[in-house]
Amino acid sequence: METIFWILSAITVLGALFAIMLRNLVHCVLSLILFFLGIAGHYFLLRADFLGAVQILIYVGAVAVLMLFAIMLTRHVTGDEGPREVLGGKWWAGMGTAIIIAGLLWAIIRKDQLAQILPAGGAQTSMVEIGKAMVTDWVVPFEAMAVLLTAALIGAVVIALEEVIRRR
Amino acid sequence: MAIPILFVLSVFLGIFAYTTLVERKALGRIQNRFGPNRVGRWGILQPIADGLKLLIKEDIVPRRADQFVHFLAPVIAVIPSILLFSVVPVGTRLVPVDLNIGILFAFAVSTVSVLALFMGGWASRNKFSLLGAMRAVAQVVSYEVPMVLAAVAVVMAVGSLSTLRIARAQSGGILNVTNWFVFRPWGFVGFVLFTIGAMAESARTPFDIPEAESEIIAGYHTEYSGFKFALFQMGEYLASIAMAGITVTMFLGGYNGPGSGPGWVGGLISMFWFFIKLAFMIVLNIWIRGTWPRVRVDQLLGFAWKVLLPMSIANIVAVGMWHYLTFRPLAWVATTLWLVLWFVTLSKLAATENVAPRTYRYAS
Amino acid sequence: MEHGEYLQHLARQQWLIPFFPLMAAAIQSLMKRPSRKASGALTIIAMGLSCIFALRAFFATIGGGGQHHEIERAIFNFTWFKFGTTSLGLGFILDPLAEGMAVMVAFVGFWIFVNATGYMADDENFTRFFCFLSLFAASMLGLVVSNNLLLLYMCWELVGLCSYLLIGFWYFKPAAAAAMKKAFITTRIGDVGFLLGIVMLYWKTGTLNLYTHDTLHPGALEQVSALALRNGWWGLSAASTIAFLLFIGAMGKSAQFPLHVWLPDAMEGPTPVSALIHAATMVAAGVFMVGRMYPLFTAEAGSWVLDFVMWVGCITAVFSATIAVAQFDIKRVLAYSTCSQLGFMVMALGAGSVVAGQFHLLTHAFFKALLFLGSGCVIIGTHHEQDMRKMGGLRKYMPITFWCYLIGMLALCGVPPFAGFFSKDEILLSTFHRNKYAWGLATFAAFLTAFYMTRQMFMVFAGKWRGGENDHGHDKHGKHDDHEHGHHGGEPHEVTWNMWLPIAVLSLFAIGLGFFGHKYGEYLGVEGAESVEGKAVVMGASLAVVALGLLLGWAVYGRKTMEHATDEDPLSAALGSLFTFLNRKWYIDELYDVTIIRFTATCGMFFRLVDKSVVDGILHAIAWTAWGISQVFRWIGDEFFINGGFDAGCESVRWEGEEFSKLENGRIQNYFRVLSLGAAILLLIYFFT
Amino acid sequence: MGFIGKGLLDGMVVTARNFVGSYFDKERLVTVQYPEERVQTPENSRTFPFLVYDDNKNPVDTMRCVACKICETECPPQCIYIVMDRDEKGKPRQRPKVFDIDTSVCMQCQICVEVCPFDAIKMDNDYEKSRYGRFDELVEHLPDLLKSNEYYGRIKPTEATVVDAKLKAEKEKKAKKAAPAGAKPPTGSKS
Amino acid sequence: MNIPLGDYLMLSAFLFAIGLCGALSRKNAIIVLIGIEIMFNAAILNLIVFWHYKYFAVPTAYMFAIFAISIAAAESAVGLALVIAIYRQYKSVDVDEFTSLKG
Repeated sequence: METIFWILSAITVLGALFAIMLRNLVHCVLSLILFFLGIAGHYFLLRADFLGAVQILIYVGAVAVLMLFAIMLTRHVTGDEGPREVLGGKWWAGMGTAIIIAGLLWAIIRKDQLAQILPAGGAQTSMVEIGKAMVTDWVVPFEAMAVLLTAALIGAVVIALEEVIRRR
Repeated sequence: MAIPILFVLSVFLGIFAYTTLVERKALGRIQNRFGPNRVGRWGILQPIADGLKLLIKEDIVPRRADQFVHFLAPVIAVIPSILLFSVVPVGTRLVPVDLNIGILFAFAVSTVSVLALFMGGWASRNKFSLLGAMRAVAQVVSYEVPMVLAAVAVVMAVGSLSTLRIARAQSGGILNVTNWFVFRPWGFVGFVLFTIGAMAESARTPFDIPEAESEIIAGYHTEYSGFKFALFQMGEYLASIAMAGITVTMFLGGYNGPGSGPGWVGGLISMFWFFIKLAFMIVLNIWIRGTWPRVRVDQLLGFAWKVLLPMSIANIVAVGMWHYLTFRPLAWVATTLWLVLWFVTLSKLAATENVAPRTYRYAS
Repeated sequence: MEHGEYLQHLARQQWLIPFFPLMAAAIQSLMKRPSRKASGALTIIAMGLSCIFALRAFFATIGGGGQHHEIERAIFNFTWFKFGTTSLGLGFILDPLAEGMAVMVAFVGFWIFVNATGYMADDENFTRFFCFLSLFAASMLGLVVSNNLLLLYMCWELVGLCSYLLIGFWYFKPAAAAAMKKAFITTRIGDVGFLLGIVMLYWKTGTLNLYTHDTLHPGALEQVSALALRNGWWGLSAASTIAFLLFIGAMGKSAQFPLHVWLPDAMEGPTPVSALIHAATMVAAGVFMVGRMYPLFTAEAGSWVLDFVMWVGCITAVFSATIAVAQFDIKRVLAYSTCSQLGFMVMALGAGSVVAGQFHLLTHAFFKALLFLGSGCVIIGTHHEQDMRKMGGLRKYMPITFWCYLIGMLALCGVPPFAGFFSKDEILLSTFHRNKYAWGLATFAAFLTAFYMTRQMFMVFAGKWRGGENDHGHDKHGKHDDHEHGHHGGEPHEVTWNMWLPIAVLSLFAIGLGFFGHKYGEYLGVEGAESVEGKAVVMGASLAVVALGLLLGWAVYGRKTMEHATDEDPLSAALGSLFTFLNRKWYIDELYDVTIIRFTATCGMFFRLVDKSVVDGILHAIAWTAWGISQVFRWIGDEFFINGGFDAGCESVRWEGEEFSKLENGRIQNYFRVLSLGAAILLLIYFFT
Repeated sequence: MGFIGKGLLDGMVVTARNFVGSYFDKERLVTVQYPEERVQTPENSRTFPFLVYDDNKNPVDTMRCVACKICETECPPQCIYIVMDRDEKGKPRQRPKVFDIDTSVCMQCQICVEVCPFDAIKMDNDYEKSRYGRFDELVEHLPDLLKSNEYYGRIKPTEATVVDAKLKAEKEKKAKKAAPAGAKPPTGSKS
Repeated sequence: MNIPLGDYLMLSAFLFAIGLCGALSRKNAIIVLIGIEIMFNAAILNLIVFWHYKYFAVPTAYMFAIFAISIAAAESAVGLALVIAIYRQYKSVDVDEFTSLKG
C-alpha cells in the first residue's frame, strides 16, 4: 500500500515540477494533467473515489482542455517557441520564499505530534450519504455553487467572445 | 480477478476487429454493393489484412511536429476506451470491476479521450488538423452534457451509480424483459438521447465531422499514418462499442433476458443476451451511419445545446414524477404527456430555427 | 378767531415765505431743458407770492399794535431731529422787526428780479442765474423769519454761498473768480466769531431758540438777565461776550472796517446781483442780526461793547466815504457809499438806537437798490461801459434813467423831502446824544457822501458823450475787455420797459418812505421818549453840510464837465497824490497782502517742512524698523526653523512615499512575492514561539 | 406529421429495405466483381491510341502508318515519337521504324486520330495498361501498339465499318484511275 | 493502510510550495494559472487527507472538497478568459507587461 502511495506521490510531484519547469507550454499542461491524475489516484487511495472521479471529470476533462485552448489562443500563430526568457523578473524572490515556506512547513510537520496519527478507518461514506447531505443541510452552498458556475460560464464567454462580435 | 479482465479485453478486441468488417459489408449492402469479399471467404480475413496493412505502412511524422505529443496522442486515445470496458457488466457473474461509481467513472474516463483528439490535432502542426481537433473537442464536450444528464435519469431511477446495480434493477418482470428501462417513457427518451450522445461522443454517423474526408481533410488524424492511425481508429471503435455496452446495460436491461439468472447457466445465458443486444446496438450504429447525412457543424452544436439538453432535463423531471406517482397508470400517463409536450415544443422551436437562411459571413 | 390765535396761525405759516423761492430754485435746477421764459416767470411769480404772504403777516402785526403795548410776537418751534436724550429744535417767529425786513426784502427783490430779466436777456446761463437768485432770496427770507439762532446761522451761510455764486457768475473772468473767493473767505472770517457766539450762547443758555413763550424752558433772549450776571470772557459778562462775538460775525457780513475789502471787488458780478445783495439785503443781514439780538448788547450796563460798535461804524462810514470820492467805476462808487451807509447804521446801533439803525436800513435798501439798478441801466444803455470817464451826457439819451437816478442820489445825500434825510437825521441825533466826536465824524461823512454823489451825477449824466471817441485812440482797456469793444460803436440808448419800470417804482418809495420814520419806533414797540433837545442843532448842521457838498460837487464837476475820457479828473488835479491814495483804497488790499497773506503763506510753508521732515521722518523710521524686525524673524524663525524643519519633514515623507510606490508597480507577481514573504514570516514566528 | 425524427426514420426504412433486398434480389447488387466480371466499356470510350494494320500475317508491312509525322507534330503534350524506316540504301520507306507513345504523358485527346490522313491510328478502350514501373514501362513501343483491324472492328464496330467503307471506296477509285492510266505500273503503293 | 498523516501533509506542502514557486517565478500568465491550480489541488488534497484520518464519518470535508474543486474550475475558466482578453490587448502573455494598474 505504501509503495502505491510513494509511486503516486512521485508521479504527482514530478507532474507538478514539470508543469512549472518545462519550456514548451503544451508539455507543461500535459504534465499538469499527469499531476491531476496523480491527485485523483491519491483520492482513490484515500477511499474518496467519488472525489477522484469528480477530479478526473473536472480537471482532466475540462480545466486541462481549457488550458490547452488558452495556450493555443494566446500563442502567436507562427507558434515559434524561440529561446524566450522563461523565468519572470525577480524570479529569485519567488523561488526563495517558496523554498523557505516549504522548509518551514516541513519542519513544523515533522515537529508536530499531530503528524504521527494513523488513519481512523471506519465505514466509508457512501455515495447515497453524500447525495443526501448535498441536498439537505448543504443545499444553500449547492445552489450558490450553481449560481456561481453559471456566472463564471457567462462571464468567461463574454470576456473571451467580445472580439468576435466587434470584428463582425 | 484477472480472468474477467483478460476475457473482456480479448473478446472486445475481437469484436472491434469484426465490427469494422461488419460495418463495411453492411454499408456495402445498404448501398447495393458487396462489402469486402476478396480477402477471405466473405471478406472474413479483411480486418487482419487491414491490421497488417497499417502495421506495414510507413509511419510519417511531420518534420516540425511535436514528436513526443504526436506519439502520445494515439496512446491516450485508446486507453480511456479500454478503461470504459472495465465498468460494463457482461454477465451476471462476469463484471470486470464493480465500482460503486461505475457510470461516473465511465464518463470521467471518456472525457480523457477529448485530450487525445486535441493533442493529435495540435501536435501535427497542421492548421487544418488543428481546426479539425477544435471542432472534434467542441463536439465531444457539447454532447457529453446531454449524455450525462440522460444517464442521470437512469441513476435517479435506480438510486445507484454502479452499473451492476443498474442491470440488476432491470431484471424481473415477464421474461426478464418488461422491466427494461427502455420500456418506460422516460427510459425510451433517455435511450434515444444517450445513443445520440454516444454516437456524437465517438464521432460516428451523422456526427463524424472530425474524420470525414469531405470536411477538413480527415480532421485531427490527417498527419497520422500507419499504426498510429490504426490506434486512433481502434480507440474510436472501442469507445463506440463500450458506449453501446453502457447503453445496453442502462436501457436494454444489460444481461437480462429470458432465462438469464444468477447461476452458471443463467450467467452464460445472460452473457449471450448481453452480446445479442450489443450486436443489435452496433448494427443500429452501422445502419444509422449508412443512412443519415452528415450534420453541419453549427447545426451539430445547436442541436446539442438547444434540443438534447432541454430534453434530457425534462427527462429527469419525468423520472422524478415517475418516482413519486406510485399509482402506475397515472405515472405512465403523466410522464408520457410531459415528455410528448416537451418533444413537440422543442421540435417546433428547432424546426423554425433550421429553416432560417444561412448567413454567410464572408461570401456575399 | 381771537387775534393772538390768528397770530399763532400766521406764525405757523411763516415758513411758506422762504419756501416759494426755494421751490423756484429747486425746479429751475432740475429742469431738463433750461428755457429763459419759464425760469424768469417762475422766479418772479415765486417772489411775488412770498411778498404777498409777507405783506399779509406785516398787516397783522400793524393792526394789533394799537390795542396794547405788548409786542406782537408769535413763535412756532419744532424739533428738527433727536439724538439720544438731547434734541435739536428750529423755530419761526412773527414780530414787527422780522416782518418789516421780510416785506422790504421781498418787495425790493421782486423789482430787482424784474430788472434782472432785462439785464441778463442775452446771457446764455440765464436759468442758472435766476436759480441762484431765487435761492438767495429764499435764504435771506429764511434768515429774517427764523426764531432759532441755528436756523439763522444756516441761512446766514446760504446767503454767503449765494453771494459767492452770484459774484462769480461770470467765472470765466479771472477778476470775478478772484472776487468771489475773496468775498467768501472774508465773510467766513466773520462767521467764525458768529459761530463762537452761538456756541457760547448754547453753552450758557442751553437752547438756541430765541423766544419760547414757555417759562419752563425759556428762550435764549428770555434768559438775558441771567446771562448778564454770569461772567464771560475778557472781564465781560456772558451776555456782552456773546454780543461781542456775534457783532464780529455782523462785521464780516456787513463789510465793516477791517473786513470790508470784499464789497468793492464784489462789483465784478452782474449789476442786479450787486443791487440785491450788496445794497439791499445781504449786507443788511448783519445789522438785522444785531438788531434781533439787541437785548444781549444792552443786557450789561457798563460793558464797552456798544461803544466799540459805535466807533467801528463811525470809522467805516468815514473811511469808505473818502475812498468813494476817488473812484472812476460807477459801481465801485456805489459800493463804497453802501459801506459808509452801513457804517452809519452800525454807528446808530452802537449809539443805542435800534430804531434809527433799522429804519435807515429800510430806506437805504430802497434808494441804494434804485441807484444800483440805475447804474445797471446806464451800463446796458452804454453797451457794458462801466468807467464813468467814458460816459457823460446821458441825460439826453436816457431821460427816465436820469430822473430816477437823480431821485435816488438826492435820497442818499439826505436832501429833506427824501427818505434819506429823515433816517440819517435820526442816526445823527442818536449819535449826538451818545458821543460828540462820533457825531462830528459822521457829519463829515455825510458831507463826503453828498460830494461824491454829485460828482458821479455830473460825470455820468452831464456834459458830452465821451464813449465813442477812443475807438481809434489807443485802447486803455487792454485785451480782456475786447467783447465790450464791439459795443462801443453805437450811441447809448434808453433801456427797455422791464429795466426802467423797477427804478421808477423804487424812486417812488425813495420819496415816500421817509414820512413813516417816527411811526416805525412805536411799531417796533421800543419805549422811551424822544429826547428832543439838541434836535435843531443836529438837523441844522446836517442840512448845511449837505448843501455844501452839493455846491462843491457842482463847482468841481458841474461847471466844466470833462471833455475827453482821457482827461485828468479835476479832483485829482486838486488833491494830487492824496487822490491816487484814495483811489487805491488806502492800499488796504496791499496792506493785507503784505501782512496777513504773506504771514499765512510762510506759516504754511514752515508747517509743510515740519510735516515733511518730522512727521514723515518718524513714520518712515517706524516703517523701516518694522520691516527690519520682520526680516529678522523671516530669516531666523521662518527660514531656519519652520521651512527647514517642515521641508525636511515633507521631503522625508515624499521619499518614503516614493519608495513604497515602487512596491505598487503593477506587477502581479511582486504582490504575490510580498504576500508569500509575509506568510513565511508568520510561519517563522509560529515555528519559533 | 413532420416531427423532428420522421425524415430520419423514413431514411432508415429505405436503407433497411435495400439491405434486406440485396440478400434476396441479386439484381440489386450493382457491384461488378472486376477481375472476374468486366464492364463492357462503351464503344466510343478512349484510353490510349494504337496503330492499325490490315493483314494479320504481316502486321509490320501492312500497317497503314506511313510515318508522315503529322500526328507527332499535332499532339498537344508531344507524347508521340516517330523515326522513319530506311532500307539498306538509306532511301526512306513509307513505314516508321520507331513509333513510341508515352502513356504517362498521353492525355487521350484523340487529336492524332483526327489529323491522321491514313486512318492509321485509332483510340483503344483497353484500360488495363497499369505497369509496375513508373518510367520506361509506361512508354509503349511499336510492337505493342500494333493491333489488327478486326480488333478495331470488334471494339468499335460502327466506327470501323465507316472507316473500312471509306478505304474500300478509295481503293476502287485508285484502281479506276490506275486503270485508265493504263499501263502505269503500281509504284510501291501498298494495298 | 498505515501511511502516517505526516507524509501526506509533507506531500501537500511540497506540492503547495511547487505551485507557489511556479506562480511566482514564471513569466507566462498561463503557467501562473497552472501554478495556482496546483496550489488549489494541494490544499484540497490536504483537506481530504484530514477528512480521511480524523473525520471519516462526517461528510462535511467531502462536501467542502467538492465545492472547492468546482470553484477552482470556475476560477480557472474565468482566469483563462481574462488571459485571452489581455492577450488580445497586449499581444503578449508576459505577466510583467501588465503594469497599467501601476500605483
